[in-house]
Amino acid sequence: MITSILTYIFTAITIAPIVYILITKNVIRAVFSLAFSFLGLSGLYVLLNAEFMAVVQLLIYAGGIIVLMVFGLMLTKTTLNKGFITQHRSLFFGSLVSFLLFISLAALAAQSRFKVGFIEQTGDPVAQIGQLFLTDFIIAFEVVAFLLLVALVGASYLAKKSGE
Amino acid sequence: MTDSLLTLIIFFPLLVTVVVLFLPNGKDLLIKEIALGATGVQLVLSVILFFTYDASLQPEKWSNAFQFVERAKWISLYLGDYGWLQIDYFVGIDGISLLMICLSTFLLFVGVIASWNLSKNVKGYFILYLILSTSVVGCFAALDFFLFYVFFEFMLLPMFFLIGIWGGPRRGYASIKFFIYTLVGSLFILAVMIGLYLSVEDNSLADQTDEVVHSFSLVNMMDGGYIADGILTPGNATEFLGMNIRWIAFIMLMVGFAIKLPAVPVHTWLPDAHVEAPTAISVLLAGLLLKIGGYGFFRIAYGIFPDAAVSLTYPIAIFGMISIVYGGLTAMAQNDLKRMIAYSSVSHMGFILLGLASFNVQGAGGALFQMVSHGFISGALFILAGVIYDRTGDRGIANFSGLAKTMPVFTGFVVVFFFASLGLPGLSGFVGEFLVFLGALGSDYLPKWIGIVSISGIVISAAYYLWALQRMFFGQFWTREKVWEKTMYDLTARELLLLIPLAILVVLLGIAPNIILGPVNNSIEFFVNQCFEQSQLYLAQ
Amino acid sequence: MTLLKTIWPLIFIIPLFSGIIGGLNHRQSLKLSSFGIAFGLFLTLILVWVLDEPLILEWKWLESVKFGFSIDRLNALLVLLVYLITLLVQVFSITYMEHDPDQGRYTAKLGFFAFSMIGLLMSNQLVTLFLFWELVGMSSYLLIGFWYQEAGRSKAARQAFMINRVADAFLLLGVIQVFNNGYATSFTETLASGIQWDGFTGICFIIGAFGKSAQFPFYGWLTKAMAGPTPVSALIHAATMVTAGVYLLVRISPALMEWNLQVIAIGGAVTAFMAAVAALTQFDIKKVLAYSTISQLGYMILGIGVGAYQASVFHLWTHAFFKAGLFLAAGSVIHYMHELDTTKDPQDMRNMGGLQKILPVTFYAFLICGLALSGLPFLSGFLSKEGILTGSWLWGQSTGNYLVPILAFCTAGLTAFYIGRQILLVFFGETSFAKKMLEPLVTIQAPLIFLAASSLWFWNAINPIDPLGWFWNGYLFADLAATSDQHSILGVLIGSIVLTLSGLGVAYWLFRPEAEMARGFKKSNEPVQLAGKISFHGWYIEKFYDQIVWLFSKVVFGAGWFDKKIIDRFVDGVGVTGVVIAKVIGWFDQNVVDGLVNFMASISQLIGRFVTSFQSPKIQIQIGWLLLTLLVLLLWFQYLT
Amino acid sequence: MMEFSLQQVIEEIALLRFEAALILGSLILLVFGMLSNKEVTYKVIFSATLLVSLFMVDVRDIGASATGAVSIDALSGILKILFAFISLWIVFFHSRMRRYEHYFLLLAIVIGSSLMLSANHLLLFYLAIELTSLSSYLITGFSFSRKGYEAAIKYLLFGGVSSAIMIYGISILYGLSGSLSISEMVITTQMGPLYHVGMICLVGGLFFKVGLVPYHFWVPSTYQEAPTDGVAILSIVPKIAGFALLHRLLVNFELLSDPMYRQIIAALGIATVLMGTFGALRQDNIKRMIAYGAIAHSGLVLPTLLISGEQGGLAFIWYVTIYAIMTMAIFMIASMYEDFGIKDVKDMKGIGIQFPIMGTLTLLILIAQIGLPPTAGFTAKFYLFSAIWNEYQTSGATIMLIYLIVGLLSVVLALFYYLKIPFHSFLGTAESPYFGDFSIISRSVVTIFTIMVLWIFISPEFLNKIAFNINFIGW
Amino acid sequence: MMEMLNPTYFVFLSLFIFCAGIAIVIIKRSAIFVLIGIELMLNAANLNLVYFSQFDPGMNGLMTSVFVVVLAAAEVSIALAILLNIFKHYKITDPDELTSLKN
Repeated sequence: MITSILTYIFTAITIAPIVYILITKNVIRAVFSLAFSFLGLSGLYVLLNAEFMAVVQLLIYAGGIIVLMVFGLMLTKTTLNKGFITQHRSLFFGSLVSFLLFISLAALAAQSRFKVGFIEQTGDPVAQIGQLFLTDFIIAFEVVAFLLLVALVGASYLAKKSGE
Repeated sequence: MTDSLLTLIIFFPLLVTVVVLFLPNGKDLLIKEIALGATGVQLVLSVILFFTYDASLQPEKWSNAFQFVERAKWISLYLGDYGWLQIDYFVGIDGISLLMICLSTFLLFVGVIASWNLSKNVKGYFILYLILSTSVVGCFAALDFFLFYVFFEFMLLPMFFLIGIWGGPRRGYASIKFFIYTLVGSLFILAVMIGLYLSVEDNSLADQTDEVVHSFSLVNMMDGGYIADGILTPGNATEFLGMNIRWIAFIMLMVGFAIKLPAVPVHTWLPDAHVEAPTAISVLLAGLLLKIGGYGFFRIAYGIFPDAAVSLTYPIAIFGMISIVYGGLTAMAQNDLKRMIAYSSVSHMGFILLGLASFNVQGAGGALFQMVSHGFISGALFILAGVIYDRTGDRGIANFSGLAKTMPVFTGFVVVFFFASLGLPGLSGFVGEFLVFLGALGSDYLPKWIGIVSISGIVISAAYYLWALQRMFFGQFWTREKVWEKTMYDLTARELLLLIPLAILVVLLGIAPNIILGPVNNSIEFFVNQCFEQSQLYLAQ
Repeated sequence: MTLLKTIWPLIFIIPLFSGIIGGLNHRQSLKLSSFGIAFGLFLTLILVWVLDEPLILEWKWLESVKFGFSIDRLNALLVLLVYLITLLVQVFSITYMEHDPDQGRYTAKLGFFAFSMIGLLMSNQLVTLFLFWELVGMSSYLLIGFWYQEAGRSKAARQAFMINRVADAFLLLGVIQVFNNGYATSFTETLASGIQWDGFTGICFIIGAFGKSAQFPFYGWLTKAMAGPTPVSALIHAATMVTAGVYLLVRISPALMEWNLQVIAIGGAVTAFMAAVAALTQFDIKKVLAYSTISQLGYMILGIGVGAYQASVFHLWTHAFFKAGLFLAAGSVIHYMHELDTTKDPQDMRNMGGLQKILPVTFYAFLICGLALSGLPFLSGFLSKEGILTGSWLWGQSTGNYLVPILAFCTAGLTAFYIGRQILLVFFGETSFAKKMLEPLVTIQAPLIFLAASSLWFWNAINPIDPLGWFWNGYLFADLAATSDQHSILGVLIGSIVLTLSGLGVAYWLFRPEAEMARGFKKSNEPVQLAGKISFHGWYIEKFYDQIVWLFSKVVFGAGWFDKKIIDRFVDGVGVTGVVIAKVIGWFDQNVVDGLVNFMASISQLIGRFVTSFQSPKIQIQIGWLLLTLLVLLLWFQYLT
Repeated sequence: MMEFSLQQVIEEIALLRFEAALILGSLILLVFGMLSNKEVTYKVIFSATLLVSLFMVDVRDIGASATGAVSIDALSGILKILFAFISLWIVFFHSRMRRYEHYFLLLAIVIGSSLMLSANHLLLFYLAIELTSLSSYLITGFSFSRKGYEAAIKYLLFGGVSSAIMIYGISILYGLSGSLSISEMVITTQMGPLYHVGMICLVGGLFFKVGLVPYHFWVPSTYQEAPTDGVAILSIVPKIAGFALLHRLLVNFELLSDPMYRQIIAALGIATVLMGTFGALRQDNIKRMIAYGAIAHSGLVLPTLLISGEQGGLAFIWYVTIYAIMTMAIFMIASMYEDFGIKDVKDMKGIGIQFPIMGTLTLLILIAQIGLPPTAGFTAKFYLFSAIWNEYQTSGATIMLIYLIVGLLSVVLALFYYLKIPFHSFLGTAESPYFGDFSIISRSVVTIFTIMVLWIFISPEFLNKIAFNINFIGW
Repeated sequence: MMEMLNPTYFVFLSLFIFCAGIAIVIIKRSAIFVLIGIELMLNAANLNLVYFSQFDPGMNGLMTSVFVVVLAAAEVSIALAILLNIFKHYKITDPDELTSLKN
């Protein structure tokens, strides 16, 4: 029961900022409301037995990506009087497409049967995750490491060029 | 030596091309000499071919009708449900291709001399030229449809550039037009080729005997090696637009080759291409490339679809007749000497259609002879037109008058070749026309009036040639631009060197046509008989 | 036989050689080649002498077509004639062409002509005949257009050749018919087989022969042929080439059907009459002779048609002499007219008159030959014409068709009249040229004298009124003499003499020097009344040709236009290719390079623009399209599964 | 919980030794890059890495790792060889002072692509695609021009959305099946229609990689603006890998047995061919035109995936090999013209006359691109069309016939846009002569490619053997 | 741990987030907004993965979502690096004003 209530609360925390982002034209506000949304999402993750993921969400998204975006905004701010206000375009087209997608996907989802069957969790999930990183997901782990290296090298090189 | 003689003839210029490719840019004269040598070797080899050809061979089937046969597996591919696909390097000649090859090598040799004055990008020119010579000869020798098609396509691009780069002021237009027309024609041929290869079976070279082997061998196609239910197998009742599929295929081939030939009404690329092409290329265009259309009729359209050919003699003959008369009439309306000659080619190529349509030995022999003779005559005519163009940069018939005064020798040659082209007996042009008329009027398949109307072609051709002669060469000496009067000198030694052999050949063939028709007579007879027998066989199915 | 086989090729080839040799040597070419021709003449005499059995030579030309010659008495004699006239003409030309820088070319062409003509006469196979037939036509073309720098002459040459070519096409058709119908393909075999050809084939041959022999409706070319040098006219367009048609018909007449022969007879008669009428009013000295030639050829053709081909051959023979004589004489007149006064047209009879005193030898030669033409007794022309008239009369009697004999007789009278007129107008009356000139060199005189002399009867027959008494008759037609009996009939004899005399008389009455018409002649113009106009314009045959040519040219330019505007565009307009070319035509002239881009753009205008319209440069629109497509796919799935 | 074993890890790494070698090489490159300033050093290490890794491939080494993350078949072995072989030629591009990062990223693309070939787990699949994508975005930006950055950001945004859609699809599939392993995922019809959504989204990610409609939007601008050697890699390696992976998906999920999928995929393929062909007609920029041509090529490779049996596999191997060779050649040529400052077709006037050999090589390569004899491009198209025709004959699906017709049409139209280049370069007249000359190395390399293209046409046995030696079971 | 929530609840929730991301990507003019949209789409996927991972003993979904987050970060960093350059050259960051690459 509590879980349900918490779920609804966190859902609200997630959805409300998203709706605000949809409406607002202010970029900086949108970025910060995105942080709130992520907060709600990590709450949901906790409810879904994914504490590790909730932490990651908070650390990387709220702590990393959002900050990165804010920095980006600062560095590319055009003019003061224009501020962080942006415009909407293809409003009708965009809403139509996304709305229709939502409707049709929802209709399909309602007919679908997902593979849900409760299983008993054994042991510490976080420890399990750590183990998985180095066993089943060792390849992915190494690949993502290399990927980050690539991103690092490339992005820094590009950024260096922009500084020149 | 004779084992690989054909291959040598075909690929020798290509070998030389590689040599030329690595020569430095400046050595124009050397390149010309090399090209001359290469085509000269080709010519000598083809003369050897001519004399070692066994004229007495009397084949019973197409499979033993060819000499100097070389065959090697090229591409062999397993296509699952379809069995094996087999492409061979398969060359060989019978009388028909023998003559065509000899004609080609001769004209290619002449063409090199004709382009001796060239100074713009000599290396590129001769590389293209040599590639062209390989593909032309290869086309005439190929007995594998795929190989034929490859050579056929291969011709397109060198020609495109030879016209497009070294041509006259409207070369871009002409080359594109040439390219597009020929390409469209070749697409028709491609479609039929694929249909044919799906419908035939040929196990002669295959290791796998338990599977169906589809091969592109023309010989097998001509001998009727069809599988039971192929799309183009005789007796297949598939209809399209109310016509049997074989008929459709034949018509597609006819259209494809008629564009190359060219026959009215798909001839309009020819005048433009001729007018814009440089002299030597005009010579080749008229002398060889058109003949590939005619050769295609012989070897492919008639050889493989005799049943359709027999049934469609009437329209083919009518198109031939229209080409003869209409081409002549349009030639008369031209103001450009080269254009006139080009249209006269259209007219003369009509004889090939008419001769083939008559479906007898005389007609076929006439068509073949016409191809050879037109090769020489039109070659010479384009060289002559090129002479004036060299001197003045103009070819307008109305821009000159009385050239006989300043250029008597030139005029003499013009008279000889004009008369040869208008079919004066004693010169080679007459023989082909005579045989074609003999065939057309004696044909069991054609009504007389087609032949009779076509005979008016000889009057029309006389009309435009003599009119041009009168306007350009007779009368008081006059040129539109005063400057030209000074540049009007008579033939140079090089031009004489070009024209005298051609003139000798034209006279020789006119007096004694049997020196070339004799050796190939068996082939022509066999061609006609085989077409006839097979058509009866196929039609019965 | 061995002798024959040795000299035959020589006879055949000598003219060609003498032509080539003559052609190489510029100044002396005519003289040199004359020796060659003389040698050939000598050989031909031997040939005629020794020839007994026909000699047939054949070899394979094509697999199914033979090439062959035969030499029998008829063509041996005609070859002799060709040699003889050629020699005379060459000798005559030595002076006539003295100042022409192109003498060498002239000689070469003459030699080439003689070669072709001899080949024609010797041909046995029809294909061979056609070959030389065309070569003769070509050499005639070259000789008519000898003075190519004068546009009118080269044009006349072309027209003459074209008219011939039309007829030749029919001849070719006839030859092909013979092949395809399985008839014998040589004269000797045709004669031996006795098979009759079908009428169509016969008509084709007849048209061919009519063309070469300048019969209606082809006779117009002969007047145009007068543009050539006058000796050439004498040789080709009077004595030899034009008789080729006659010769051909003589050869094939056994194979022709009855109605074919009627066509020949009527055609010949009509031509004879028409040409005689046309000759009445001409001003040009050569034109009179040209029409006269046409008329006489009509006689010969007529003779064949009525079955009197012996007489036709005889007339061919005699006509060759006196007409050549007339032409050479006219040539002499023209030559001296030209030397006397270069400003006036040397061929116009209105500028002449009284030349009798200035050119006495020419005058007498012309007189004798002219009277021979008119058919006065004791001259050769009378004899041969008598034979034809008799034949036509007998034919008229047997068929009941008197049109032919009536026309023939009328022509006889008209002939006498126009030649009388010509003689009177040219040689009698006052001369405007004061000085008297000696007639020059032997080269001019000798041929004239020879030809005039040979126009007397006794060279041909002892009996001056019996055409079958021709010396060569027995030689040529020994086997036929018994079957046909065409000795002259008294009525015909008297009738023709009366007509001739009255024709001459009327001519004298009208054109005697003191007569009104003779005096007014010098200032006369083209006739204005209808009959005169018809005559003067040669029955408007040239107008007729012009109409045809006009029509033809319309067709030609129509075709040219059609090709450029319709076919090119139509073909181009079919399919994708077409659009390409059509666009190319539009753009290329301005900008060759952009054309390619442009026409591609136009092909793909609809599709291409549609396609790339998705390719908005705006990234979000692109994403939108992507998502929209996915949406469509989803919906598709939703509804279809 | 899985049994942990070091042995497993080593085995897994052993299966990926090609990628491992490349990663190692790229790290060495990074190290040396910081030490050395000479481009030659980078090039040497780059090529050495590829060469060494070439020896790491063993076609006979087939199998899946114990964790199920990686699975290798003969096809992936062959394609890895092809990748390494083709990428080697990058060093012969004439370049203006490239930094080591450039080569490092090129290697990263190759690594990502070969990982794609080996991926059996959807996570690894996603990671491999993202690795390729991220390196591609970066390489696009490495042209350091205004338009280059513009192309890069567009590429990135488009790619971001595509990958987000793909991972969303993966998540749906995960929800439905409870597994992320391609070979283990069990699909049943009871799952309901959402399964199709997941599948479309997943396949869409690969469509993005190979540039098929509707994921083709990024191709023209990226190809136009990215550094040419980068595009050369980009247009060959990830694309071929994408097709191979797409094939694996289609086979494992048995999508091909569903006529609906066949139809949709074929329809999208036809749309791609048309889009590429008609789009190319309007282009003047050489690289953009080639880009549209590449889109059309993608559309032509697609049907081979729909054709099961040897014919399809053969056509695929042929087409991608020839495509790789001629595309590498055409971009090398494009970069050589770029050195002359030529970016537009219209700038090429008369260059073929001044440099006839170069012009001829260009022409031959373009003929191969069009698919005319005497080039291997013709053979490839020939096999392709034969296979399509056969498929039409056996299945009777009209869409295959349409595919065939559209394919032939694209050949005809390709003639027009590709031949614009030789048309201008030979038939046009230069306003002023071009200064300088093409570097001899680039010329020789292009010559080698041209000879390859001609030689394979004349003697196709070699490729046929390779194609036949692959076990086509499952194709 | 607690009672199972209806799976469609989370699926709908993630679907909403996903579609909202799409709407943002298409509608907003700023590049940052587009990035936000992409992040939302990724988070929608993550939510699904995490939710369904509960029923998977291998925890594949959870692991995947961790990697997705990492990748998202990498992507944003690259995007910003490029954006900085774009800003330097164009003085704008709105992607729909970048229209120099036309057909």
